[in-house]
Amino acid sequence: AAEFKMGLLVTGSVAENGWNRLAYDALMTVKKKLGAKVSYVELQQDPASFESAFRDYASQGYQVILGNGFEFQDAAVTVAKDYPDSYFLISSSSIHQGKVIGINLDSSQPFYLMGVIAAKMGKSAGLIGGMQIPPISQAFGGFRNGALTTKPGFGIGRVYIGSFENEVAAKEAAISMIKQGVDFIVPDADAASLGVYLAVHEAGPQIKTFSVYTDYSKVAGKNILGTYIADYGAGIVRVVTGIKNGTSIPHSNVTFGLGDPDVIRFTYNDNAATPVPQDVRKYVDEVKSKIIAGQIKTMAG
Amino acid sequence: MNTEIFLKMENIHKRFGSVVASAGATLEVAENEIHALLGENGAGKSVLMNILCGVLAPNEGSIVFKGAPLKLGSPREAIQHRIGMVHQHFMLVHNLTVAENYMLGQGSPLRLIRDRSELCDRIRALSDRYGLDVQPDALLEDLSVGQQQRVEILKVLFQGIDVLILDEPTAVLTHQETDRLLLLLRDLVADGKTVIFISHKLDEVMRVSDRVSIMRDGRVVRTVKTAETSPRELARLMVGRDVLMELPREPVECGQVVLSVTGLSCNNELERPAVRDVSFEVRQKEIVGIAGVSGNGQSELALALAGLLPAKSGSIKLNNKEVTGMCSTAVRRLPLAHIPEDRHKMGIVLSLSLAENVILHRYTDPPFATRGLLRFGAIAAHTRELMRQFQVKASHEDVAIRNLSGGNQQKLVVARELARNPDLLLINQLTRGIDIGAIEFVMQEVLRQKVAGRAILLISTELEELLAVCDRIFVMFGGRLVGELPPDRGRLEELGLLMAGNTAEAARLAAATG
Amino acid sequence: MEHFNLLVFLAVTLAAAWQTATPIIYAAVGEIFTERAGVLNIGIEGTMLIGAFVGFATTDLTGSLALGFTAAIAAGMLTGLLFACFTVTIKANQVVVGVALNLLGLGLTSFLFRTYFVHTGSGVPNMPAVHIPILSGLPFFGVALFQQNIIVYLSLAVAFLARFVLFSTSFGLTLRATGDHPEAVAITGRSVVLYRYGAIMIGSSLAALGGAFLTLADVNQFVEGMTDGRGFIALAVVVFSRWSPVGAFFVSLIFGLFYALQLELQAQPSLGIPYQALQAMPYILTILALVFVHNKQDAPRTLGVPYNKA
Amino acid sequence: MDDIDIRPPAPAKLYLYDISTSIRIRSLQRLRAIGFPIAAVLVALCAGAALLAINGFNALDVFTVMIGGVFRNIHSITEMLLIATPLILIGVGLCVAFRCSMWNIGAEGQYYAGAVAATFFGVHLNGLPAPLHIVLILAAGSIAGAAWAAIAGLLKIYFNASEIVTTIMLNYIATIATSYLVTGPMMEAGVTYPQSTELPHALRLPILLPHTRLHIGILIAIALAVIVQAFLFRSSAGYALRVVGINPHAARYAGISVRRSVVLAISISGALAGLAGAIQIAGVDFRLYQNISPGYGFTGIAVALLAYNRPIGAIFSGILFAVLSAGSVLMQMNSQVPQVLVFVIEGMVILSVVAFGALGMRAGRSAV
Ligand SMILES: Nc1ncnc2c1ncn2[C@@H]1O[C@H](COP(=O)(O)OP(=O)(O)OP(=O)(O)O)[C@@H](O)[C@H]1O
Ligand SMILES: Nc1ncnc2c1ncn2[C@@H]1O[C@H](COP(=O)(O)OP(=O)(O)OP(=O)(O)O)[C@@H](O)[C@H]1O
Ligand SMILES: [Mg+2]
Ligand SMILES: [Mg+2]
Repeated sequence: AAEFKMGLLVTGSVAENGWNRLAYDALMTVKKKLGAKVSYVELQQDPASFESAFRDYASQGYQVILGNGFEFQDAAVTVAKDYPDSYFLISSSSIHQGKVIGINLDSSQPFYLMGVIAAKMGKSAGLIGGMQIPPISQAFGGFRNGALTTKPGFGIGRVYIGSFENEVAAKEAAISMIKQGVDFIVPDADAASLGVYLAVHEAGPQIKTFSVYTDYSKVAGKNILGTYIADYGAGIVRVVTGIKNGTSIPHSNVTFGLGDPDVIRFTYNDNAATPVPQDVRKYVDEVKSKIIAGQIKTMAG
Repeated sequence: MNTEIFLKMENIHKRFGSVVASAGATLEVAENEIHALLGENGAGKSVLMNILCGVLAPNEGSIVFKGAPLKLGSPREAIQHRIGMVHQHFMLVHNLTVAENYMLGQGSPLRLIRDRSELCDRIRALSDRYGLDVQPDALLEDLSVGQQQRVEILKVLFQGIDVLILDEPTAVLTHQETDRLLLLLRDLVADGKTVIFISHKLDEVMRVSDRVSIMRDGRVVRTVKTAETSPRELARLMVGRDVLMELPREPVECGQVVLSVTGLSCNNELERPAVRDVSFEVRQKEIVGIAGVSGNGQSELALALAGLLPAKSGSIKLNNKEVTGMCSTAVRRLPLAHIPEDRHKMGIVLSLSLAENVILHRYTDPPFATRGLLRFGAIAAHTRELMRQFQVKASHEDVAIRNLSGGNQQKLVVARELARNPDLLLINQLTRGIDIGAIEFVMQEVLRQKVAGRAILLISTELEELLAVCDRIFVMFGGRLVGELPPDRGRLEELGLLMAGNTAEAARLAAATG
Repeated sequence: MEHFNLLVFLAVTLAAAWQTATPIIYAAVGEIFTERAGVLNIGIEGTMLIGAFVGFATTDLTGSLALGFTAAIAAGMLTGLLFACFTVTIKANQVVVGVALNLLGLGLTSFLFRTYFVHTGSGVPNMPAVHIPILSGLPFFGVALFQQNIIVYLSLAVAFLARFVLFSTSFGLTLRATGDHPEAVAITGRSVVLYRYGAIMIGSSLAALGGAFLTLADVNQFVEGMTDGRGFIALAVVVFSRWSPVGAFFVSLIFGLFYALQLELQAQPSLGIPYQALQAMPYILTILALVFVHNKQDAPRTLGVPYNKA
Repeated sequence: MDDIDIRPPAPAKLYLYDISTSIRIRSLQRLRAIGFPIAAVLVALCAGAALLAINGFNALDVFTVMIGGVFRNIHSITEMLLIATPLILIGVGLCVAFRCSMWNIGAEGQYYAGAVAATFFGVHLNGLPAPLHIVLILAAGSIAGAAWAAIAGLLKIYFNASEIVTTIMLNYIATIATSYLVTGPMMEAGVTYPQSTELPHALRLPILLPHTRLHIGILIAIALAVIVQAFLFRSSAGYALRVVGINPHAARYAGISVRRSVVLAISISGALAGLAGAIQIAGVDFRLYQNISPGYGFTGIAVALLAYNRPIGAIFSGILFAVLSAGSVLMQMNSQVPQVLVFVIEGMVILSVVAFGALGMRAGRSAV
């Protein structure tokens, strides 16, 4: 049989912690687990170049190409017509059109849990986003819903720094929120998130946060109450294995949520200065099972 | 006077590329005298003095100073030998104070300049001693030109020099300031210093100097004792080159008035009055000259007439139509051609081709442009025609004009402007920097234009040029027209005196001869 | 309670402003040296990136912040040397060389970062804040102004030191004269070329230091293109401050203030201003600054003009 | 006066510039026009190769992959031409600004302005016949780009604000404004992606080669390069711009309005950058995103400089940079060399262009 090959397109650099890193790690997991030949390319923020990059991989016989971001979907749909043998996976896209399949991490679910915890334990919360794009506004929506369901009127501030790279701005935003009395701060800003953890760490253990997507406990171990780890690799491996073996081809777009514990995990950090108390944990567990059961719509409203 | 030679520059040669600025000049200066240096523009006075103060190195020649040969590598070394110079263009930094200007380049770079009070005191003391009225804390840019001049002089004195060289120090001064300066020079000599003084103004030279050397074409042609000469003789020595081309001149009747200027005043770029209440007329078939030493407002007058400098008051009429206050874009449409003073700055665009330079004013006019597009055929044909008529030596009309010699550049400018068929031809420095063959040629061409019916205003610092072609000559001094003369070679001295601002002496002379 | 909030708000904003302004202060003070000597270096954006990267890489390798800063400054000097070669010796157009330098800075740092740091993803140790005794204990403003890291404090010192060097030493005097009337400097026997080289290298090394501040003292990571226009804002700061280092310090602070303010304002959801409008504020302010300070008088007279020896 | 030395008039100088020198000058000019850019690119590529080698890559392999990949088939060539299109347009526009000594660093922002206007008129205007509508879109893009650039021109002539700083600030403002528009007023209805509604199919630029994306934009770019070349060197207005750029004193003397020329020059360059943005929307992207340019506006500067500010030369330098840019993606796919290397090569190209220019000026003092 022909060698199994998977390609990855990202905009920006995989060197920085965050969104592209997640996809890069997933690619490496596929390489390790499935023995695939893999390649990736860091494109510039230029929609015009997406189509030719897809085409370059597809024409070289890559069976699976992952475009890391909704902005890749248009180009994938166009190229898919010419290359019926390749699958095009698109991160955070609701698309399902032939072999173009959207893959989503439903971050609003873990963020909903964080919102619940924040509302139970804190005075007010601040959210710091990179840019106003769907995965981020959905996650923030989940947080808001979780917090407000638990404690109506709970104060939540939101800042977009306008970049996924500007750690300095993220840090400034966090500091200014802290000084204004916010005691829970959660970032979703890719590489720039680091700035938030630095600010939280410098501010002291009374400020609380959650580690999002990757483990930041090395930076702010005392402040992080819980960690939301997204093992995108596990999810991708699952989908790609299905495609490779022809066993399970997704027939709609794929969304990973709390119901996929191999992909999305939310764990507590017991080394925090003020760990989440047991009664809260119990309540959160209940909420979690309701989310998995579909009784709570984290994104509603 | 000492028998030992105090200062002697011998057989000095200095070349800049193909330009010979100094061609074996020999100058002897005695101790404790005021030695004046006279000569036309470009005679090589500044270059010779720059060599003496270490700014330029000569290609050949030697200097003997106080009995020993002097080799200078830099102005600093000259200062160490107690020779200092006040340059024609001030070497002062405008955003520093006087004291800071004096400190410039002195001592180690690491030195602090915090404690200035001692320095300021010394400056004040020296200033008081010569009555210079220099305030050490004043910012240079707040000072008038006259004040800056004194600052420059004091700066050199402050460095403790024995030989003071002044390059046209009075060119920018008012009468009163000039008087003060001349008194100062005498004071300095009384203090045991030696002064070399470059000037174009004869009366100053007569009043202040002990001896005078006259330079021409890079050589010193004569040194005389001031007491044994007269302004008339000096004027003759300066301008009396008898290599004149007698251009054939048929007498022609003047036509109607083309240009009429009344009460025109305007400021220069630094917003200082430059042209004061100037009135004159130029008629068809007439060449009116304006003579004067540069810096007396001629440049500003030309710019104002060409619409490139706003008039402060007065009026300019062209063909009886008021043109004062027109912007330069509108002036382009007037029947006026202008040969500017500085061809590199204004008259040509060095990196464009000859052909492109020829259409500088007429780039939108037929036949050179139709419907907004340039017609290269017509332009090239026209350029070639001009090149042929004016014997412009260039291989092709498409080469960049930068590749031409200055004379050929000027010929092209003249050709271009004449070809515009203007009613009024405004010329500022017709022959500057061009060789004799070219001079003769363009002058003849200007005469032909006159016969053809144009009104011509010729501004020049070269008397020869004016005498050769003009019908009437005005002399400009200090922004005013101070006299009008016929182009009579017999009245050369009078002309020289007027140019030097010596109106009284000139009037006496006029009365005597007239 | 109201008062309390307002004071906290002020103090916090001020602290953030200073922190944000710091790299701009270094770059602007450096550029003042360069421009005072008659050279316009628009390549400081690229130079800052080089400083940020070299500082980061060195500290990542050696673990030493001091070495990181030293290497960044050295890299800045080398960059300045390159710029000076082209603009002073070859006498090339300063704007064009500056554009090239910005491209090189962005390209080189991104290239090397992707080549060598793609698999590490780790940060470097961060510079600790220094709490100034007594003062840091002051209510409100103690936290704001006296609990910053050393590089932030140094920015004030550098501004005053620059003023001292420029206006109180013979070196500074000659440097300023070089930008105004190079011939006047040349006749005193000092080398205009040498002074311009020196001024450019001082400017570039300060810009690089400002860049290194971003990676070593603000956040502990290098991010491609992380200077994000700070170098260009510094250029405007120089004009606005009328080429005065201490002025540049305060003008930068105003920029920092606006920057901090836009983040503060975003966090107030009730305002309903699109966050992009707030983000654009510093850039609009820069343009306004140039409009309001439009007199050419203060600019060094030979700014941008190559010096030709007679 | 017998003691005045009277010398005969010096003979008229013999001029050096005869026919043979003319040939020499012209061949020197030709050498400079073609030889210098080629040499500059070679120097820059060598520097890139050195950088690769130092960092452990096989430079020869990398360049083979890069160049070979771009020209491996008709498809890859058309993809390269798609990148060349905006580069040529922007480069051609910058030739005009630079010829007039306006340092427009803001083509990036003007490109965004053009793209926004094009999208707006493409999406929100209905009922026009398609060809007319397309023309309108492109015109809107050009006008928006010109207007965005004119801001800097006007600030320059009225407030003496450095166009270098203002154009850069306008870049930031344009990208931030675009980000606002696609997340707010211009966001596609019904979905949550920060992108605008898609342009109707009828409004897409006609395709040149079936089964490729190559649209008529490249022809527009080439045609405009020729037109702008003619404008600069064959029209009265272009002549006036060049005179202003070389010698503003002479321009004033010639009765050319320096202020008007300055604004005109930067507006033309803005119009072309805006047109590039509009063509990109109508030809490739079909909708607006937050980020639509990989720095075309900055690469365009290198395109213009490498062409020594000659619009027709910009066709070739635009293609060269497109090859580098397209090749750099292949280079990363196949050799895992970070594609940002292109920026390094661009910077090196500019520096060597400058160095060769200076050397040329010294070798023979004729026009560049
Ligand atoms: N740096 C230079 N490069 C080239 N030519 C020069 C230079 N300096 C002077 N010259 C030329 O040398 C000649 C003598 O110039 P110089 O300045 O000595 O004249 P001058 O007698 O001082 O005239 P003026 O009365 O106008 O000041 C002139 O032809 C001038 O153009
Ligand atoms: N600023 C300049 N830029 C470029 N070339 C110049 C410049 N100034 C002079 N040249 C050229 O340098 C060469 C030598 O100049 P030179 O001064 O000998 O000519 P010139 O004395 O003005 O001409 P002529 O022979 O008519 O006296 C000429 O080709 C001249 O055109
Ligand atoms: Mg002189
Ligand atoms: Mg000559």
